[in-house]
Amino acid sequence: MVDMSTTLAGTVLPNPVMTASGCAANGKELNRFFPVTDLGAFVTKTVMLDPRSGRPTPRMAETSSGMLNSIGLQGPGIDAFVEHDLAWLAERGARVLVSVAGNTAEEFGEVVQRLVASPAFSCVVGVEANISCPNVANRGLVFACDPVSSEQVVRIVRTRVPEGVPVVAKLTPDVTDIVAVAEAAVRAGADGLTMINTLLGIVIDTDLLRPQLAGVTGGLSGPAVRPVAVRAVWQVVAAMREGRLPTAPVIGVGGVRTGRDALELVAAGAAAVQVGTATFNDPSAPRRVLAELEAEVARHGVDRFADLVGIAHDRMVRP
Amino acid sequence: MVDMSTTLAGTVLPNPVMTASGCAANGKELNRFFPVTDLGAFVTKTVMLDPRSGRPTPRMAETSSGMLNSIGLQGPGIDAFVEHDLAWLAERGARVLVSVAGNTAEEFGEVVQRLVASPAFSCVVGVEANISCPNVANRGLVFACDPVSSEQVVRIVRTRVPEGVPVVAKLTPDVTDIVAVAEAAVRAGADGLTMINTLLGIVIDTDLLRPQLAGVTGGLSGPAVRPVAVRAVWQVVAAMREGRLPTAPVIGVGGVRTGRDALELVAAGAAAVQVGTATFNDPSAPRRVLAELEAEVARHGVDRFADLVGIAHDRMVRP
Amino acid sequence: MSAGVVQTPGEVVANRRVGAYHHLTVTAPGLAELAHPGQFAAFAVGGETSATLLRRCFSIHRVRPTGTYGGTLDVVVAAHGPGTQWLTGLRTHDAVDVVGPLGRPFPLPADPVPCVLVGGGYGSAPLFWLAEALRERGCPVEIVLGAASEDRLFGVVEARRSADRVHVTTDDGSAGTRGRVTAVLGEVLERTGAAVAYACGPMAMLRAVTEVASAHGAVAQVAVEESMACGVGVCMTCVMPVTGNDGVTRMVRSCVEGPVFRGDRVRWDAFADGICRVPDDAVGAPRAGGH
Amino acid sequence: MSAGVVQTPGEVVANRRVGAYHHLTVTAPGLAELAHPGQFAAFAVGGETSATLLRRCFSIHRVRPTGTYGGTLDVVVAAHGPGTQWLTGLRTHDAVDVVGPLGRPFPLPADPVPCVLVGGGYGSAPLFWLAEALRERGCPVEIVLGAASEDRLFGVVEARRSADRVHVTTDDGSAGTRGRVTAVLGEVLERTGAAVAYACGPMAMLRAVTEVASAHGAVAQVAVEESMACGVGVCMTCVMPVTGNDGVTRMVRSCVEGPVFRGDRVRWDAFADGICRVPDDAVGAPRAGGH
Ligand SMILES: Cc1cc2nc3c(=O)[nH]c(=O)nc-3n(C[C@H](O)[C@H](O)[C@H](O)COP(=O)(O)OP(=O)(O)OC[C@H]3O[C@@H](n4cnc5c(N)ncnc54)[C@H](O)[C@@H]3O)c2cc1C
Ligand SMILES: Cc1cc2nc3c(=O)[nH]c(=O)nc-3n(C[C@H](O)[C@H](O)[C@H](O)COP(=O)(O)OP(=O)(O)OC[C@H]3O[C@@H](n4cnc5c(N)ncnc54)[C@H](O)[C@@H]3O)c2cc1C
Ligand SMILES: Cc1cc2nc3c(=O)[nH]c(=O)nc-3n(C[C@H](O)[C@H](O)[C@H](O)COP(=O)(O)O)c2cc1C
Ligand SMILES: Cc1cc2nc3c(=O)[nH]c(=O)nc-3n(C[C@H](O)[C@H](O)[C@H](O)COP(=O)(O)O)c2cc1C
Ligand code: FES
Ligand code: FES
Repeated sequence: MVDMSTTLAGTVLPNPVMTASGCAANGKELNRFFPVTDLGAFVTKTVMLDPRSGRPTPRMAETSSGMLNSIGLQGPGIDAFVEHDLAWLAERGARVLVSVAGNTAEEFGEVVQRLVASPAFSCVVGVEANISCPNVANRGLVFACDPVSSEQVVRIVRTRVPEGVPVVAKLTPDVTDIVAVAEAAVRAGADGLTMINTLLGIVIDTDLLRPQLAGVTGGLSGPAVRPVAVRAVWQVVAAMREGRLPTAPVIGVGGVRTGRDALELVAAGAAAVQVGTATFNDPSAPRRVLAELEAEVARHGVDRFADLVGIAHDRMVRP
Repeated sequence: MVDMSTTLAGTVLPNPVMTASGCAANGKELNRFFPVTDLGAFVTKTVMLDPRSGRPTPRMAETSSGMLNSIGLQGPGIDAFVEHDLAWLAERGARVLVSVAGNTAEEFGEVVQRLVASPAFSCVVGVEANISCPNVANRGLVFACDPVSSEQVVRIVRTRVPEGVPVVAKLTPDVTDIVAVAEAAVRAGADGLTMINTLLGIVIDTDLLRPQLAGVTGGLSGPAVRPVAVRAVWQVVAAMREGRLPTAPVIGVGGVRTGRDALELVAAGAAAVQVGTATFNDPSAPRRVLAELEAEVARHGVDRFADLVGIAHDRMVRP
Repeated sequence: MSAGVVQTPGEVVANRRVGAYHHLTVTAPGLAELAHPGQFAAFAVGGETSATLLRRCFSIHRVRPTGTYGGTLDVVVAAHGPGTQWLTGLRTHDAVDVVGPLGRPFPLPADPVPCVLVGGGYGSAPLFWLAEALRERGCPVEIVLGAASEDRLFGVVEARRSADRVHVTTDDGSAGTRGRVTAVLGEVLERTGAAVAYACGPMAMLRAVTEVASAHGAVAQVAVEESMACGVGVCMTCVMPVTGNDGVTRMVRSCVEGPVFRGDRVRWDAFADGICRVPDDAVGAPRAGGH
Repeated sequence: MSAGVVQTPGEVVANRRVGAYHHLTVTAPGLAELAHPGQFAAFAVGGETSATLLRRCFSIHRVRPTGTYGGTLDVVVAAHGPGTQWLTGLRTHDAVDVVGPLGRPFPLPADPVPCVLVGGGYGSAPLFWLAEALRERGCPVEIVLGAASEDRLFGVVEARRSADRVHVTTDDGSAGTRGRVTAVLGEVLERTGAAVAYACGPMAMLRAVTEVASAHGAVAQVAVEESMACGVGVCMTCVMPVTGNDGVTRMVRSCVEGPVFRGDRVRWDAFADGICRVPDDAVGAPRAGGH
């Protein structure tokens, strides 16, 4: 028997596989395919302060081994979320990583405050600050594109979340230097980092000769982006190992479809892994990836999943 | 009959399809599959001052709908290049876009100087400055990751290339703001821009639990990255249309496998298109894409290829 | 949400060309028992090395809960892009993963009221099964089938078996009345005194059917076809503006709250130029100056 | 570079299991006429919706320039990753695009000197054809076939037909002599007085064959198997350090300058830990302090 447990900034999870925010709704739908409590944690769709209708449609375009989405953070708002969605997850006994966002740093704080105040907060094993969303106060520039904005958000969120409950910052790969943003987040108090959010992309409808998405740009996800996710995790973990920034656990996400894909992120340094777009291909994907990852760990002859975290840094052949 | 000609900063090419640097060697190999003179231009493998052995192997990893490469700019050096490769292309009557690079801005200038001095220079329809390579003088940071370094290189190259021969700068998508880099290049005298070079990625070998490439990181290319290429072209062309930077022709590259893929880049604003990784799947790909693109132009009922360049900006539905 | 759904590694039992379409029969043990007319199934496409990650959704044409293959599912597929081309190219014994049944079925009337069923192109696929269910409840059923041309009509013969009367229209007049389904629908609703008009087909047709039905005092129940990435309710790509019982418009997921909606609840005014905008009065709509 | 090559939409004529391998025959009109032993062919894999973009390369086992199918090509495939799994799963009449012949063939001796051919695993695939070509020139030929176990030997029967004598080794002793090919090679070279040892198989074997051959005064001609993205010379992924006639080591493309190299020209010292480094004395090698 392999010990699949993993520790995220003090919080022990029975296993390292999670859903990815926005790719699993808030649990009820996937629970028809497998018990969502089987997962290390369930990551909720990013919730904001007020209800949001999201963007016009078409909101998606299929791409080679991936897709573009432009949902526009549609959601019920934090109050309805805690009352209905979080309560449902809590009832079932799920471990929940709640993804939050705001149009401004202050709004992030407000969302977190209401979350923490909710009766269902007990099921929350962490808060994921989705800083890969536009900052209205800064010409709509994505928070995570700028170390200073990233720092501001993380600081507020960290202040409002009770100690002992980890705060992780979710980064975008669309930056020149992801280590700099990671550093800003960690120095501002992030207990961990989730990498990566989607890459900005466009698909042109070659019949209509115009962008396929009503919102023009969308986020690219799926196996197509996996090498970028592995690289982001690798770079940040390498910098931590070299002492260039404080050590913090990394949650890997991007293009995971199989247990081997998950293992790539793990070997690059991820202590946990999220399964996103693959769920659209296979609604059982998060559960299946967990089983496959467990088999991979066993195949490599180690007893504990934790022994494989970051192992590629040690095994790398230095030229 | 469709008029497929395109104009790049004054230079008229019979059609807009090119090879992509590093994906077609220097012509002899592909000429076994189709006459390389059929193409609008032949883009050569990036050449540097001295001969270079490139990186250790493995140098490649297949990824979902793409691949990673870490060739390390292996090549014969500019002198052998002009004597053998460029001469061969000139003899055949190919129109050649020569891709150059240097370890420093000054080295770019030296390479260009020797190129211009060569007897085969007559076949050169443009110089592509591959600024998506490491700048030894700046801690190995890729030139195109920094507007200032980009400007320096383009300025030197532009000075040394005779007037009337366009200089295009090839940009990396691995930046927070590609429009800023594009602007720096154009203001420094670039007559055009090629977008995109590869995205930085890593693949882990899940048997050996270490990076699959000997050089650890590699460049991600192929259909997987096409939405990122289309987005980069769109953003820069949109900024030009809004007058935020001077107008200059854009050459689109990234994930083109079919005429429809090429049309995506064209509709987003590319006046020419390069075919890279798809050539590994189908050595006739550049020629086939030309035929398919021609059929697409005809299908859309326009007489001139040029009428489709950037059309998606006009057809876009504004919400 | 509690409705049963299965994910099953199906096997192709038959793939027959029918006019412009392919009629696929695949094994789907467990699925047949759960399905109702109007629901759909989502097929994975392209096999293990596929670059096409998203499932393709198809109305359930028929189910057979038992038999030689222990439960099968029929769908009618129009070859269009890479996914449907792959599906229509399948051969007997090929494997294809299926998830279903998905979405809400056509609601059946409590009383034996007359019903009119309208199908556009392959949109007729789920109607014959629906017609049988309605007739079992004693509802008189007439069917209107429309398409661009004769080869794009699906199931005229089957329609005659499962309905009291069948009307055919084609845009080019190659079969039946020349014109759209609405060319005959008003007369049929009028004559039958139909209480419900069920429709499945292109959005423009559903909108027109809704208008004609409303004008004749019938309720329209329309099965919509929005672009779907997951089909199971987790991605939010398939939303459209629909007004609830409370009179409030929300962007709802057509894969779980649909695909069947009451026609008069759909905010047709939001659809134009191939785009569906968020109505200003929808819950959470962007306010002036951004969200 | 002037050597002929074709790209042809092949069709599977046969796919037979042979021990641990699959023996594939595909139509390849035009290719057969151009091919020589030691060359290889590159197969596209996964069909139109494939996420596996790169071709897979295989030694040409045999060609038949004419016949019912107007030219066919045989390869022997070990199912390994997604591409070879797809290929070994092909059925008769399935389509598969082929490019070939690629690379340089085994050079044949001008005189009728004795030759020894060494194949490791599926590496024996190109040898029988080579043996026949050698015997046509009057060269006495012996073949050594080695593999991990009996099921991974390929072509023992065929070897007996095409060579004067055949030696078999397996690591586990399940067939022939227990051990590596080098366990018998020295004796064979000695006895036959072979001038050339041709070899195809894993890199470690090629290195060992080169050493044994050198020790016995024979020239080794080895067909290497480097990871290849294009197979046609345009990507520079398949390079390895080889010393030229001028004594200078260069990183050369094994797809166009190989796959057959003189064993004593290959810089085996650069290969370790599954990585091939650039020797310091290679042309353009990184200087201390970076390039
Ligand atoms: C509830 C429902 C029932 C349907 N029933 C049928 C049916 O019975 N017969 C039939 O032929 N078609 C039906 N469709 C449409 C069918 O799903 C699409 O034609 C098909 O998905 C297109 O796939 P493609 O590979 O050909 O095209 P692509 O353009 O390559 O598809 C790319 C992506 O867009 C999605 N997509 C594209 N068009 C549509 C569309 N019209 N609806 C939903 N998703 C789309 C695909 O699922 C895929 O994810 C139905 C769609 C829905 C939503
Ligand atoms: C000249 C030559 C001759 C060969 N002859 C044979 C043969 O006769 N029979 C046989 O079974 N195999 C042969 N191989 C090896 C065969 O090409 C690989 O096993 C195959 O490409 C692996 O594909 P995959 O999908 O199973 O693995 P994957 O690991 O998925 O392949 C991923 C990518 O790496 C490349 N790759 C992986 N392994 C190799 C390898 N060993 N050599 C070259 N490229 C590789 C693939 O081409 C592909 O681009 C030969 C290789 C070369 C270069
Ligand atoms: C349809 C869709 C919606 C998403 N919504 C969110 C979201 O609300 N918040 C967030 O942090 N990430 C969101 N993401 C990004 C994913 O969580 C994930 O970071 C990304 O898709 C890469 O992982 P994948 O390749 O496994 O999908 C969304 C992705 C998709 C495809
Ligand atoms: C094997 C390989 C080698 C490459 N070498 C170069 C190079 O020398 N110079 C350069 O500017 N780009 C190089 N590129 C990048 C391509 O020119 C192109 O920008 C990129 O691959 C995206 O296009 P694609 O998806 O069509 O391949 C290389 C790409 C590959 C795959
Ligand atoms: S298709 Fe994913 S939520 Fe409806
Ligand atoms: S495999 Fe591309 S150059 Fe040899």
